[in-house]
Amino acid sequence: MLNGSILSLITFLPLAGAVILALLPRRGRIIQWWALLVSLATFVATLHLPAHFVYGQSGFQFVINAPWITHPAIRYHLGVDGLSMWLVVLTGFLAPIGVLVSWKAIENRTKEFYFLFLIQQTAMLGVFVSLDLFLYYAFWELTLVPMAILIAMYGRNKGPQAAIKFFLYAFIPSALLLVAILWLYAKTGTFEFTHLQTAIAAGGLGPQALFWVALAFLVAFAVKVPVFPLHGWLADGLTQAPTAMSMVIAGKLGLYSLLRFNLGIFPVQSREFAPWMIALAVIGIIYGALVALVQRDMKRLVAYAILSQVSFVLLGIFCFSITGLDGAVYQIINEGVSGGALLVLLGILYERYGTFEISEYGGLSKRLPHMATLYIITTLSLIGLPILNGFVGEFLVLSGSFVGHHGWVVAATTGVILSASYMLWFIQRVFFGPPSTMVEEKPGIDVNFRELATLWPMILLMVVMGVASSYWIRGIEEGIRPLANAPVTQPMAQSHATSLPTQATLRKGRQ
Amino acid sequence: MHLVLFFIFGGFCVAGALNLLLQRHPINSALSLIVVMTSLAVLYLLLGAEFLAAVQVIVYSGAIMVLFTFVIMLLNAQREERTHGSRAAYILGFPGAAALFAILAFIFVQNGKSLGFVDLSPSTMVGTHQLSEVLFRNLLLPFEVTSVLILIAILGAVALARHHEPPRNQSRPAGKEQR
Amino acid sequence: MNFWWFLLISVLKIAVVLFILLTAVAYTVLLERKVVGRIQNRWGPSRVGPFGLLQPLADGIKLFLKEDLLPTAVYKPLYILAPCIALACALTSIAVVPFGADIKFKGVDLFDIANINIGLLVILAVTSVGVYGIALSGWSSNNKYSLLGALRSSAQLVSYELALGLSLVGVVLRAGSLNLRTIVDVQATHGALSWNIFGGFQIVAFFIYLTAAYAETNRTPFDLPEAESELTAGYHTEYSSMKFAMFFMSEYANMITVSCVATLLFLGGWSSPLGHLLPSFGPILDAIFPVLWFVAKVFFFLFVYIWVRGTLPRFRYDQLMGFGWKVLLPIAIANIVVTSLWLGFVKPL
Amino acid sequence: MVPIAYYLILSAILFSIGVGAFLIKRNIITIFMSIELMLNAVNLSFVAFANYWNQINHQFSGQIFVFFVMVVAAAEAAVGLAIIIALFRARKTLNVDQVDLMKL
Amino acid sequence: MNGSMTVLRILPEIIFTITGVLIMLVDPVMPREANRKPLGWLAVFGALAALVASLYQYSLPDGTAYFGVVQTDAFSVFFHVLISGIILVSALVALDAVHPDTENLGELFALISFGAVGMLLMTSGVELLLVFIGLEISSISTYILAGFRRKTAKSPESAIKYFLLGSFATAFFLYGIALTYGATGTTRITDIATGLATTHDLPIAVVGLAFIIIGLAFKVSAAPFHLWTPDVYEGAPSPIVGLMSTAPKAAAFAVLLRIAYEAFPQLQSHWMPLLWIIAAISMTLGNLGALRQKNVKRMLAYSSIAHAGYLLVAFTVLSADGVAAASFYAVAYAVMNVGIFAVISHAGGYEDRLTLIEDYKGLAYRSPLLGGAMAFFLLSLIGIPFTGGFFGKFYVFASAIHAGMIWLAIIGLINSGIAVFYYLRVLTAAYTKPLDTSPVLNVPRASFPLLLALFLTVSVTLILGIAPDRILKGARNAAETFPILSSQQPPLNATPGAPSMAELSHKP
Repeated sequence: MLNGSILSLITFLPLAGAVILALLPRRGRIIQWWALLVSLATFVATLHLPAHFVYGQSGFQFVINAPWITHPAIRYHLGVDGLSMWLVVLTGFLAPIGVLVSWKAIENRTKEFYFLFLIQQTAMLGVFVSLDLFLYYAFWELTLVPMAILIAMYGRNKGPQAAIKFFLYAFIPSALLLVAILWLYAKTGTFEFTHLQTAIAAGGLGPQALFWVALAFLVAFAVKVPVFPLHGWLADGLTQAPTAMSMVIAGKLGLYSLLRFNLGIFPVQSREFAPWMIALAVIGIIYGALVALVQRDMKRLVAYAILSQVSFVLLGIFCFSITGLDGAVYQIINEGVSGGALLVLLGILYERYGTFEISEYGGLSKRLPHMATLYIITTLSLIGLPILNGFVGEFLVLSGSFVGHHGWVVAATTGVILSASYMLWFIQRVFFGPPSTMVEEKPGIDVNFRELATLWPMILLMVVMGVASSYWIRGIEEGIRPLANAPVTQPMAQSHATSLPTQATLRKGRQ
Repeated sequence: MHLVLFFIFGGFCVAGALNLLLQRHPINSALSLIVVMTSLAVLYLLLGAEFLAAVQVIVYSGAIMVLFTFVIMLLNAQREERTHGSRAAYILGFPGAAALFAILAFIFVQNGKSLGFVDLSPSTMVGTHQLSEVLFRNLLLPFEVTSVLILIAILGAVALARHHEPPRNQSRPAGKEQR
Repeated sequence: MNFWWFLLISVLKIAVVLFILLTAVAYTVLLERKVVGRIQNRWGPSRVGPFGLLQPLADGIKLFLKEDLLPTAVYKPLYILAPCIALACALTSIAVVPFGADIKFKGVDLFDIANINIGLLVILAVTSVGVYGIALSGWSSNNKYSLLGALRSSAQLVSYELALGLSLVGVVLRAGSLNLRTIVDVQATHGALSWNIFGGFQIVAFFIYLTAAYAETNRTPFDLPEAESELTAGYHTEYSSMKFAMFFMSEYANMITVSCVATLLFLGGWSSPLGHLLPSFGPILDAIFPVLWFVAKVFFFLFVYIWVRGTLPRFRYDQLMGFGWKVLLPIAIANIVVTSLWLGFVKPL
Repeated sequence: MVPIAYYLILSAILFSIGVGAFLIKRNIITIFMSIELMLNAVNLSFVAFANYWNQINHQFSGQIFVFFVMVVAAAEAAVGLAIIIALFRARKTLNVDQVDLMKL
Repeated sequence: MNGSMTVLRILPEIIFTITGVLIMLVDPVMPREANRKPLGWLAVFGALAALVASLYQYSLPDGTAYFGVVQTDAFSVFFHVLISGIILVSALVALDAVHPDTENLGELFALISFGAVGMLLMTSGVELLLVFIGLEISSISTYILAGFRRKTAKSPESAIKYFLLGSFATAFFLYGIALTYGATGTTRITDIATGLATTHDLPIAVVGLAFIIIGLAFKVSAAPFHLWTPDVYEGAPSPIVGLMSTAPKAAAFAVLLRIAYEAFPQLQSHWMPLLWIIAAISMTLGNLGALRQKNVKRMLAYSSIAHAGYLLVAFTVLSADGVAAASFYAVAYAVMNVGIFAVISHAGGYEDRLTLIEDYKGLAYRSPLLGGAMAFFLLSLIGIPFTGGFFGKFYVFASAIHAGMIWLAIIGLINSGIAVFYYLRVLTAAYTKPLDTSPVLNVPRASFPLLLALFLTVSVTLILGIAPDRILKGARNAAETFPILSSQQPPLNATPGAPSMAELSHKP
């Protein structure tokens, strides 16, 4: 009974909260508290999903399927599977953290901030749970708006430019995505994910046209990820955005969409793209790491680190092995948790010293030992130290992709090494060595209770995910199995026989 | 006979129109236009539309063009000077008009045969009675609606051309001083 | 109907009518001078010929022989064109005026130059074009008095033409035709009783028409365009000799046309006031009597013109415009409404 | 007998001249007059077509159209000239090239 | 013919006429110093009554009145409702934006009401004569309104440009009618199709149609006939721009639809490519033009050109879907445009205090409500989901793609991508911190009529974006009044489920 409406509840709880928030008075911290309450409630609601998820059952669960617009046939169709469930939970988890981290950072115009923040939550949750392509697209586009406005209004001095850049980068490929969606609809008469899968698997649509449609999907998602040559917005966007937004700006939305829709709807075409994507992924890993190495601004450093990280995920995705895909999804969650934690930490640091220049810092560990500890744990998680979550993901990705693509994987491994070097060097420069003049002058307070409350859950999660990964993996595997090549090493050549649907899609179609 | 009249007055029309185009002073253009309009009235007669011919003279020559000349005099419009913009207009205007004419003339010449000849037999003459029957029965609504149009025109012309009154709140203290 | 007969008779008719009209113009001038003289308690012209009857001739000769001045600053083409337009329009409109009974010779009407279905509209059309003569003369003279006079006259003409046209609608409604002969025929049944002014209940329209027509012809009390005291001579300040004479003639020709139209539309045209009370006097007299009736009625109107001029002072300009728009126009519209109601619900006489 | 096409071609000539004048003339009043010329050209073709259709099926609504066009033209003239007067008061010019506060 | 029914078919027009006449009668009776606001309220209530009357017209059976001159059917009533709604909101906006002391407020509202009569008649007229007169009524009243701000130099300039080019277009429209009449012998839209079937003079009809399209393209400011738009929008008073960029355009689009689909269905092969080209050029020129504008109103003018292009995309589709999409888009565009001009005219005032995009810096700080509304409408113009603009674009492009015109859809979508640039400039300006000298700090508090107007527009935009079903159904019913569309191909969604092979097999 609750299972039937839980997804609607999760998705629209933040929106309802936002509407009420708009009516609250701007007095004291009422607005912050309310936002926190709403986001916590949302998080609690998302926990319902793993609690009631039936493992071992393929297909979508917690489904709601009601007509929305009769003509064209758009349905209000929500549902999660193992792939999206954890992402929903992750989004719910990051929401209260986002509120807490903005607690002090956002002093003015709080109402507008939290209003948009909550709408952003709804949009992101909507992306993860929508199974109607149209509904999905609507949420997908909606994610851009609050993000752009928040970057413009609350970003650093160059906020507006960064916002425009971000918006345009994301919006224009989305237009192509819309064309593709509409074309699919025109040909098949449905927007529904599962129906589309069946229809395309059944053949009848020209392979030539499908190639272009799939490419449109791919480009739209790739920009949002971002994939290597399309990452132009990332550094600026991430640097300018307020912390709560930079936590969610990259990664999971695009990667999830790639997995769900590109691989889900166009299995054949995705395999055609795969060699290119793997190449781009590896280039991205190395390029991102190298560029991160020479950054002077912390946030830009993190931005390129994220580019490197998401490229890793990409590598996992496009090897089409179950292990690799497992690792990819796991890595998406890791990126959310660890990357998020790092950004929170940067935000905390910025609140104290007001700069992201690495060269201004030095020898902080003596003054702020707690903070240094947190930084180090997070960094270790990011560079993939065993028993922390990053290790599991990276390992799965590399081992999963190694089978088919030795050369590329070897190259990617250098990325792992590079990531260790830039992260550790960054820690070294900021926290160790002689204290810089700025650190001398400004006393700086160590982590306070609110910040601890923000960060400890994340640290805890890193450890738990590093140790008890199977708890997550079993759900994920359920979700990604249809996407993978069923026999782990299916020769690529076979998938070029376009008229024959792959086994995976056939299985989907029978449901 | 009719053909001769057509060529005479058609020639007047074209000459007047060209003169409108070529004259540099607005008043000359206005007079050429009056010539065109009056000649058109004669052509209407040749087409069996006597009522329209009279109305053409009354409305166009007698009212609209009077307004034009009136405004030209009121504003003391001068010869138009050649400006930078006019050269561009020549480049655009002549070919545009010529192309337009070419298209129209082409289709009319092509379909000229099927259109036949002007017929002025009594059965095809349109008298005021026949006109009014159509006008006040079949087209009653458009006719009534023109009243709204005219109302708007009056309202707008008055609103636009009226001199500015001094703002009301300023005129009040002045009145007090006089008292 | 033989074409050549038609041509011959038409040319003859035109010649005769033009001659009579121009003579009438000349003698209306004399009449005006005489009557106004008497109203102002003086003699008027009395030296040239018996009772000054040759005065118009003398005036004509004088104007014709005077030097034709062409001021340097004028815009020549229009300056010359303007009086021609004025006179031409004034003379043209008489072409559709029927001045006698419907008698044909060899299939051609004798007592009008052209009998057309929309005669009334033609008169309106031609008079409405006449304004250009005044407007252009004022503008081309390049003189501020002239320009002001011309502006005044165009504004005045446009404003009063509306009331004038509307005042005629009642008449047209009653006759159901725009043909002047039909309009007269409708009024001819019971003599004066069925004249539009009485039997047609168009007395209001009649006065509107008269007022508006006075304004149309720029006559007192609406002679603002040439108000001597403020604008020297208005639009024809710069004109002299024959060109001036043309304006002069056009003004009086217009007066005559207006009188003819008033006669036709309101006073039953050539029909006798006694209607069928008068017996028929044989074909020739039956043809001549209507013409006499017509001339008598026109003369009456001309006299009224002069009478009014001798009696009433001039309007102020804003009064004139206000009167036209705020008084005459509403009354004319009301008249149309009442007339159509009356025609619709009460049997017309 | 005059072919109807002659009238139509005449109207096309007038219309084209009107269009040309609209594009070429620089004085606003003259430009407006060229629009009137275009309307007159249209009227001529209406009347010519009315004659044609009157021969065929006694249908002459073209003439009535002309009547309405005249009414509309009168209304347009009143408004247009009022606008011109307002413009002249504001700008003291009638040249379109000088009416350029706003550039395209 | 039932007498009362006859009147009911033009009921909204009658209401607007009466409103206008009432305003004109009351205006001179009021003392000179009196506040003219009540006249505005009179117009508002008149528009409201007309809106109700238009909605009521849905209950009438389809049919004609006045000897077949007007026709009320789902199509005309749809546009009646739209136009009455626009007038209602515009009157509300004008109520406070125009200073009651300085301007001829009574005349303004009378003109708005009378203009509405013309627009309504354009949508319901099936006699070209009536359409022409309606067009002239709406055009002339907007010419006058454009020049209403006589104290500035720009307003008469915009009026004269609008007037000259508009009359020029009218002449073309009229010539088109004349040629059509010549070729078919009728000016009744419903009879033209039969006339075309038997005509000997098809080329004349083709040229006539081309001229009609040119004339109407001017009126809807589609490129390359758009040159007047930016100047007119810049110079005209803002509350009026909101009106004249929507209502007359919607009416002109209705006429275009009716003429194209009801009168000239046989000539599809001729007008389709023409409209295709116009649509493509309009979108492109409109968006490129908007990119380099600094003035907000000019920018919106170019954007309206682009939107006309999007709308024309749906025209070329030749199906009930396309017409429905066009009608729907007209509604969406009208609502958001009226809304954004409500914000602009309140922020900038009648005197246009805020002209440049920069001037809007900090609007959201000065007045979160206005800033938020502006952002919302801009997002809708961009086409962000859950706004009317999104569904408008969606339906337009969906129908285009369904009809196999993928290139046009791609051009359109690339354009809507470009459009984001300039909309975002305004949006970011509104959300950047104002300087102490920013003119935006003088923006007055939102007044009650404005709040009402914003509430109406925002909620309708949201309804269009979240639950467009009813309105789309209305648009679809409207589309199906055209005989050639009524029994065409089955709707897009044959069955919500796996499509049959037969359906899949018909490829482009």
